Amino acid sequence: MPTLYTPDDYKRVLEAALLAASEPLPLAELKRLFDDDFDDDTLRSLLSDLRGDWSQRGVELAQLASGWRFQTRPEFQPYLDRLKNEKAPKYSRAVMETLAIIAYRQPVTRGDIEEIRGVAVSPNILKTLEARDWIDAVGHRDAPGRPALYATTRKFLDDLGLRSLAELPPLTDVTQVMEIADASPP
Amino acid sequence: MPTLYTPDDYKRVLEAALLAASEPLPLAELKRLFDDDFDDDTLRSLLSDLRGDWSQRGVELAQLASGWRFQTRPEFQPYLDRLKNEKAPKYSRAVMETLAIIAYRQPVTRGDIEEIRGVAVSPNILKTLEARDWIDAVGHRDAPGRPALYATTRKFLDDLGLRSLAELPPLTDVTQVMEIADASPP
Amino acid sequence: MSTEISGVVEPQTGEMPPEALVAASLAHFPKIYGEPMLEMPRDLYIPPDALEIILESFEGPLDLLLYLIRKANISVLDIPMAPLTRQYLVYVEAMRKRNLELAAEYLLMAAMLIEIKSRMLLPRQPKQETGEPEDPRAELVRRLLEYEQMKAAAAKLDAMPQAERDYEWVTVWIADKVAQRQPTVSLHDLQTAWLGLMKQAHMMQHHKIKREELSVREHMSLMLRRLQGGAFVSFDRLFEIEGGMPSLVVSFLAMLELVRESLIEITQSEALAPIYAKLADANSLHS
Repeated sequence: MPTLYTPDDYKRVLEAALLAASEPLPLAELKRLFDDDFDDDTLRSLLSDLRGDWSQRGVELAQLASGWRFQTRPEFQPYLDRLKNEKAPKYSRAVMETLAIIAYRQPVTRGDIEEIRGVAVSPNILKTLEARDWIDAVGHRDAPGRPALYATTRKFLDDLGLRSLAELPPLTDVTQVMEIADASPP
Repeated sequence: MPTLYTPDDYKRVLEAALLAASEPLPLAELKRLFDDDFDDDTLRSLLSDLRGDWSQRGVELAQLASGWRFQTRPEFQPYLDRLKNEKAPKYSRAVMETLAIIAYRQPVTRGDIEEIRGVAVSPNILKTLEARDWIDAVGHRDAPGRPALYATTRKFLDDLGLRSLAELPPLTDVTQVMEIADASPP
Repeated sequence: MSTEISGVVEPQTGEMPPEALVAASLAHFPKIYGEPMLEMPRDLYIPPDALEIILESFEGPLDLLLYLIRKANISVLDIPMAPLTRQYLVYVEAMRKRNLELAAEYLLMAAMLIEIKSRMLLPRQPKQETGEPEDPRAELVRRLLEYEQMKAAAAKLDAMPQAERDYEWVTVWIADKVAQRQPTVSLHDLQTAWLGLMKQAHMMQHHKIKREELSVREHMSLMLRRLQGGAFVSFDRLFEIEGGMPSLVVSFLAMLELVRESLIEITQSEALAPIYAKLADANSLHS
C-alpha cells in the first residue's frame, strides 16, 4: 500500500477509485479513501484538477447529482458503437411520452398522464420506468382512490447526465416549440 | 466524431474503448474500432505504448487470456476497499485445493478430485467455483455413471491475470522424487 | 488457522524413533489457557473445543498424515510405518468419538496404514516387470506426494492477485448507454416526446414550461419524499439551509404549490408555536 504524500498521489487514488466504481461517488464517499481529514474544498480542487487531466481524452470526469464518475465522451460513441453489432433497443412512443410528462410535470398521477396523453396508460409503462429506477411514487393525492403521485428519481438525472431538473431542455417560446416539434421526425 | 490522425488520436480511442468495456477486448475486436486496416503489430505497439502511459497510475492495462483490459493495481486495493461495505470473501482451503486440481489436472471428474484430496468433495465446492464462472463441465467420462469432466474457464485465467494455463505457477516435480524413491533400497 | 503450534521438534536423520513422532504430533495440539496440551495422547482425552480446532485444521487423512510426517522431519520416501500408524490412530480415535461422518474417511486410511504396516513384515514379492521387490508404501507415498503437490499449488494460486479480492476491473460509464442493452433516451428524445404531446393536445396555454417552474416542481417531489411515512415533519427541516437563498425561495414556492394542490397540510397549534407539515393523505388514512 503506497503512502500518499503529494497531490498527485492523492489524485492517483481518486482516479483508481472513480474508474473502478460502478456508481457515481459523492464527495463524502470519496473522503473515506484517505486517512487525512480533507475538507470539501481541498477534495473538490483535487477532483477539478483530475478533471483537467482528462480534458483531452475519450473519457471524462463528470459531476452529477449523486456524485462524480468517469464516463465516455459522446463524441467518441461512434467508435465505441463499432464494437457492438446489436442496435440498442428503443422505448415505445407511449413510454417516452409518459416519461416526458412525469419529468416536466411531476409530481403527477396516472390520471394526469392519461389526461395529457388522451389515452389510457397501461400499468406496464409505469412498471418499465419504475424497473429502470427512473420514476417512483413519492406520495398519494388526496382524491378519490388516493392515486399515487409519480416523480423522476436521481438515477434518471444521472442517466441523462443532469444535475437537476432545471437542466432539462427549457421550453419558453410557443413558436420555437412548434418549430422543434415540426422538425423532429415522427 | 473526431477524425484520427496521430498515434495519440488512436490511443485515445483505444483507451476509451478499453476503459468502457465490461469484458477484456481481444485484438480482433479492437481492430474494428478503426477504418484503417491495422496489422496486429501496429495495434500491439499502440497498446504497449498505452500500457506504458499508465505505468505510474493506480490503474493498469493488462493483457489477459481473452484480451486487453484495464484493472486497478493490487497495491491500491487497501484504499479502494475502504469504499466497500464487505470485503470479497476468501475461498477456503477445500475450494482452493479443488480449483488447483482442476487447473493442473484438467479435465477431471469429481471422483478424480476426491481421490487426490482423500476426502469427499461437497457439491457446494464445485457450485462455488461454477458460480464464479471459473470452472465448467466440458464433457463426460465414458465410465459408469458418465461423470462430468471439469475444466477451468477463460474467466479463471482472466481473473488471475494469466494469458494461458502455461502461465500457472510451476508444480514441484513429483516424478523426479518418485524415481529417487524407486531407486532407493528397500 | 486458529491452531497455535507450540513445541520444538528436533531435526531427525536416519531411523525415526517413535518418540519423535509423538513429540511432533504434540506440537500440533492447541494451547488451552496458554498451556500446550501435552498430556492429551496419554489418556486420549481431548476437550471438545480443542477437538473442533483439530478437525477443522486438516483437510483430510492425507493432510493429517503429511502434517505428522513433515513435523517429525522424516522423509516421505522412508516412512516408519509403526509409529506413524500409532500416532495417526490417536487422532482418529478422538475424531471417531466426535464426528463419525468425518472419521469414516480417516478410518479408511487407518485400515490402509495397518495393512501396509503388516505387509512390511512379510517377505516381498519381486515385481514382474523390474524384478525389484515392491515397497508396500509406494502407493501411499505416491498419493501423499501428489496431494502435497496440489496443496502447494492451491497455496500458490491463492497467493496470486485475484480479481475482486485484490484488484477491480475498470468499466467506466458509457455516455450513450448502448452496452447495457437498455433503451437509450437522450434529452432530445425527451423534449421531442413532450413537444409532440403539446402540439397534439394544443395545451400550450395551459402548460407553459419555464425553468423556474421546473425547479419548483423538482422541490415539490423532494418535499413529498421527505414527508413520506406520514409523520409530522417540522417546518424548518423541510428546507435545506445550505442551498442558499434561491433554493430556500424555490422550496417555499414548492411548499405553497403543494398546499394549493392539497398534497400536504401545514399545521400550527397556536401562534408562534412550531409549524409542522405532513402529507395530506396521511390524514385521510386516520379519518
